[in-house]
Amino acid sequence: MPVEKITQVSQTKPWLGGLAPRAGEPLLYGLYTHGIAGERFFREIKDNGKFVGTRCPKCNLIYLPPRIYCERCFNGLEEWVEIPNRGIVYTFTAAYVDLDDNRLEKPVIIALIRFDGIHGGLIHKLGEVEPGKVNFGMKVEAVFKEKEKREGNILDIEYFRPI
Amino acid sequence: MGMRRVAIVGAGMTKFMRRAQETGKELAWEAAKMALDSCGLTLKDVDCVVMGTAPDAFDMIHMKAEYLSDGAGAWRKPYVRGFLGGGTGVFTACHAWYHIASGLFDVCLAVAEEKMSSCMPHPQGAFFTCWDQFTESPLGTSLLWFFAWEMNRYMTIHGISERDIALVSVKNKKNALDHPCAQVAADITVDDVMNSEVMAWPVKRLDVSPTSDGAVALVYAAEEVAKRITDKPVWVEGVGWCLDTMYIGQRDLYYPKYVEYAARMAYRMAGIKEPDKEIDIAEPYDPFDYKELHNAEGLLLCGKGEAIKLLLDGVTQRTGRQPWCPSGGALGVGNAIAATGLMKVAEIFWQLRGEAGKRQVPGKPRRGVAQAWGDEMQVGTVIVLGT
Amino acid sequence: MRRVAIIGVGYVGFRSISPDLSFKELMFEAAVRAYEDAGVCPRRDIDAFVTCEEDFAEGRSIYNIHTPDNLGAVLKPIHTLPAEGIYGIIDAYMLIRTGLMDTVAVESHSKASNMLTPNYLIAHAMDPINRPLRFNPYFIAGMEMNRYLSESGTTKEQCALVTVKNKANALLNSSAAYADRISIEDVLNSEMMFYPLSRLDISPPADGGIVFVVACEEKAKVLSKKPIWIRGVGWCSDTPNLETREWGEAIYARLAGEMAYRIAGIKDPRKEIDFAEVDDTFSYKELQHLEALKLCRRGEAGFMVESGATQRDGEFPVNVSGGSLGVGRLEEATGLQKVLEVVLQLRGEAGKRQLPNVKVGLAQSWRGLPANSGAVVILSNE
Amino acid sequence: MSEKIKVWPGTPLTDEDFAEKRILYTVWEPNLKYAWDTGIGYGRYFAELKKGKIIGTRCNKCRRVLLPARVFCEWCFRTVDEWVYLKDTGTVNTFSIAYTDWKADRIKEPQIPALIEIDGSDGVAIMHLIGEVDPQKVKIGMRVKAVWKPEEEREGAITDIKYWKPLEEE
Repeated sequence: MPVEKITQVSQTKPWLGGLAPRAGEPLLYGLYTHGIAGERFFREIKDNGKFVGTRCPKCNLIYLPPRIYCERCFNGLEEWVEIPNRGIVYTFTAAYVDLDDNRLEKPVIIALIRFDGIHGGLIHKLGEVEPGKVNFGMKVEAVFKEKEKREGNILDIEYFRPI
Repeated sequence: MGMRRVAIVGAGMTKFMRRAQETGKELAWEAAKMALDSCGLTLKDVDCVVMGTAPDAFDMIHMKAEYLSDGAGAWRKPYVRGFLGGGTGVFTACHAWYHIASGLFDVCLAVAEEKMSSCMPHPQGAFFTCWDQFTESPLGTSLLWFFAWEMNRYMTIHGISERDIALVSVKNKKNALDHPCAQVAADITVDDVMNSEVMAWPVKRLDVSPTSDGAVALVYAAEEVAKRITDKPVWVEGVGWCLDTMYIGQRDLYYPKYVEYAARMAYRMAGIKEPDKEIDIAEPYDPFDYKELHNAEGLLLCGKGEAIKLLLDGVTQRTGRQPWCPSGGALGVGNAIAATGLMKVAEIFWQLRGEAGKRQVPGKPRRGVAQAWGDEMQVGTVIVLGT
Repeated sequence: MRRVAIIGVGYVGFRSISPDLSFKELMFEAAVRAYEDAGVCPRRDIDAFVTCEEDFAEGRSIYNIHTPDNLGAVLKPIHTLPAEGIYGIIDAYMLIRTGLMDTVAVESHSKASNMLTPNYLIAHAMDPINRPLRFNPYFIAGMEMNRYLSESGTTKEQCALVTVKNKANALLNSSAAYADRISIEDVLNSEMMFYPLSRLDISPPADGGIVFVVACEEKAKVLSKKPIWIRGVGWCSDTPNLETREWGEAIYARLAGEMAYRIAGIKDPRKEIDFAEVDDTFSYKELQHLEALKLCRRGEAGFMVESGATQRDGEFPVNVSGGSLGVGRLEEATGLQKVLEVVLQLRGEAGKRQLPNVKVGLAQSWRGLPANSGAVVILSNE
Repeated sequence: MSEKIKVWPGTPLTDEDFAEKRILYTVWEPNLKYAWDTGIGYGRYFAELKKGKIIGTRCNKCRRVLLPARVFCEWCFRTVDEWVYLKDTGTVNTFSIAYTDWKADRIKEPQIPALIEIDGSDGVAIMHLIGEVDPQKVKIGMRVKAVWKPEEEREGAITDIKYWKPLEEE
């Protein structure tokens, strides 16, 4: 006679867990270096408020964020190029919920900013603009945090705003 | 029916490091680029890419193969990740083999990457998320328990001493002195191992390989292509993998039956009847020193409980009749899980081509086996290479 | 090279939750059904096993620890692909073509209901440099939909029609968790989530398990009355980087499709293929994928759904099963649900939703957010 | 080729690089939470632990006891035939004396994790801890008995057994 199934809801049981073996113990977390290219990229933002990319001479592409390799031809990239902090909105969305699924009173406008002659771009939010006013190709510029407050990560850019 | 012949034609690797500055992508690129350069190929020549990388909990990136793909050279190519826990590295070598043997592709790039240092507070913490969440992890189960249990059982059944086992660590760390990528190469003594801090008896600090960041890559080619690329192709003669039940209490840990099954599968394909005689060099997986012996027995390189004798007789030294871990293994080079598995395959590749530099074993070896182990004392993955 | 066929299917689900079964029991039940369907004993007849799971989705690292027992694979070759289910079918196909294996089982399942913080799961897949922004990761779908609509001229109404169609198709699929008869207005009026993506443009999660038995020609002919042949396979990863990817076009699907068509010898997919199950994780994805797979021209998919061509009784039925929008999205098993539908249709076992006279079907999957890769398989009953 | 490479790639960092802020990095707390369905086998196993009993299942084909209890036999690949109660005594199959915890930190009192073959199961072991004993006196083959939490503190978990202590055979 085979063992039978659960036939009563009261017999079901969820077993709770997460990234620690027991409640009260420290959780696992991630510590990520920015990498060889990322280190220089964020240093330039932190120290000089500038964007830099790397150029692949073979494919004639300038990568932003910079890479130490070209994803297309796989050559190592060593030529660093300064990139102006003005770009255009390539695509965008208005997020009405946050990471915790809370409904936002005012949506956050998120965009991929691309730059003239540059391969790639930056994902960030747009500021100083109403959701209905954003369009494809809109010219925007980066607003950096004050220099003392910069920590060398993507939040050193506060947002992009229309020019 | 004859199978399509597949060769390894190029290899590359990064240093193995406690903590690398490179991102996982960058590590993968460094190894992959070097492998392609070593055989004069470019990314254009590559038809498909396979990735080997152990749990996402190390790199702390969900779906990490996706994240790593451009670094591995997968841009707009068929790309897939195979996974067998600690056995992943050698499985990746098998995975690449069947991509080509299937007839779908002619050139395949196999990349194994691990960036364990991303996992905080300690990479070892990742392991408690592996065990059964209902009956095992709630005990606060640590990775070392498993190895200690297995080592204890293995020593007790065969009457082997901790001291004798320590010689594996001494041998491998010494072999690693000649490896340019080694993380913990050292000239140490058995006493050093015995006197190192006890972590989970019988496991001591120097019985254990270190956690690592690193990447390794191999280039595979079908026979027609391989012969055009190189005069020294190294053929994949046999592959095997096998997984035992997860219920650790349901089996006896003193012998890795799953490694034996995987080895038999690979030997059958390679036509090997007497592995102890027909194999010139071996890279059994050595995350812990006793594990080299344990795995070598599973590989049928000797009888059960006899590996220790070969070690003590010097047979497994680099100059011995059948060197084990001439690379320095996980104990010496470092244990970047999947990358270490593929490093072992790369080592056999270099040794068979006579390109292992100061590590070169004498006597022109012509057949070697690499093996990895994994999961909850469950996985055996094996590859046999020959010239 | 050897021909390869699917000779057995088994599945459990698909429901929004499944508290009566542990993930192991779920896998076991699906496997038992598949082996029964194929008439094989896994301990004796199956040479290798492939499972498709992601560690963090399951909440267990090195997930393959937990797999062999549930499939009859103990002390046998079994490996895991942290990839989408169709990759598993492809791996089995390759293993059999080498001549090393004759019969391979492929498994994937979803216990999406057990994952309590799904947004964080996807956030954990993002490139670490972008994580400090703490965006809800579905923003990627919003940005992609926006760009796709603008590049292709497709409208939000056309996307809404996809949801309407798929949920209605699901009414005839007793295994679908989210069947419903709704209107375009219902979709358009549902809450705006990530402009232009509304709540009903997003497929909801579901639990379930799916197992296939795949075999070489000699075995398939002995074991199965209705082997379903794998005519072509393709898979591709485009750049994973949000910054450098194309946002308007699903290049991964185009290249995967081209590879599968080449292997299958298909020149004109729309004519030579009778129906398709394509990824519809988001409503616009179905349209984007139809274009990428050359089942219509660029910018035409919206009109295709508007004209009724992709309806069950249309000229080229798409997602007759109900797709992810109607069945529920099954994590890594999503693609296998699509293969399942193609197999059932080609066998003539699709019940009330059976399509008449179908011979060749296509199943396609996308890896899900934030990935930029996917796979295609083309099946035929002759 | 191995010998031809002069510089092998890789940029190792030290702890000082982080302490002295020579290196930039991101920290991320994943916030991944789960509620796994225990299902039939473990569901009953836990319910019985709460009552102070250890239950397994038996497969009449291979005549094995399966522990922890589960509803199908992985060896025969069939549903099991019956539930079987087992004793809360057993024999140490193997053990360790652990001085570090799961995240590799030193701990003050060593733990003695062991695989314990449960009486009545023909040698099937479960994973647990040994207590009330001098670590140096633990041996493979030692007989042990479960020490249960008081009934009101049990919650239907493997930790309802506090640990196993040496058994004085009558």
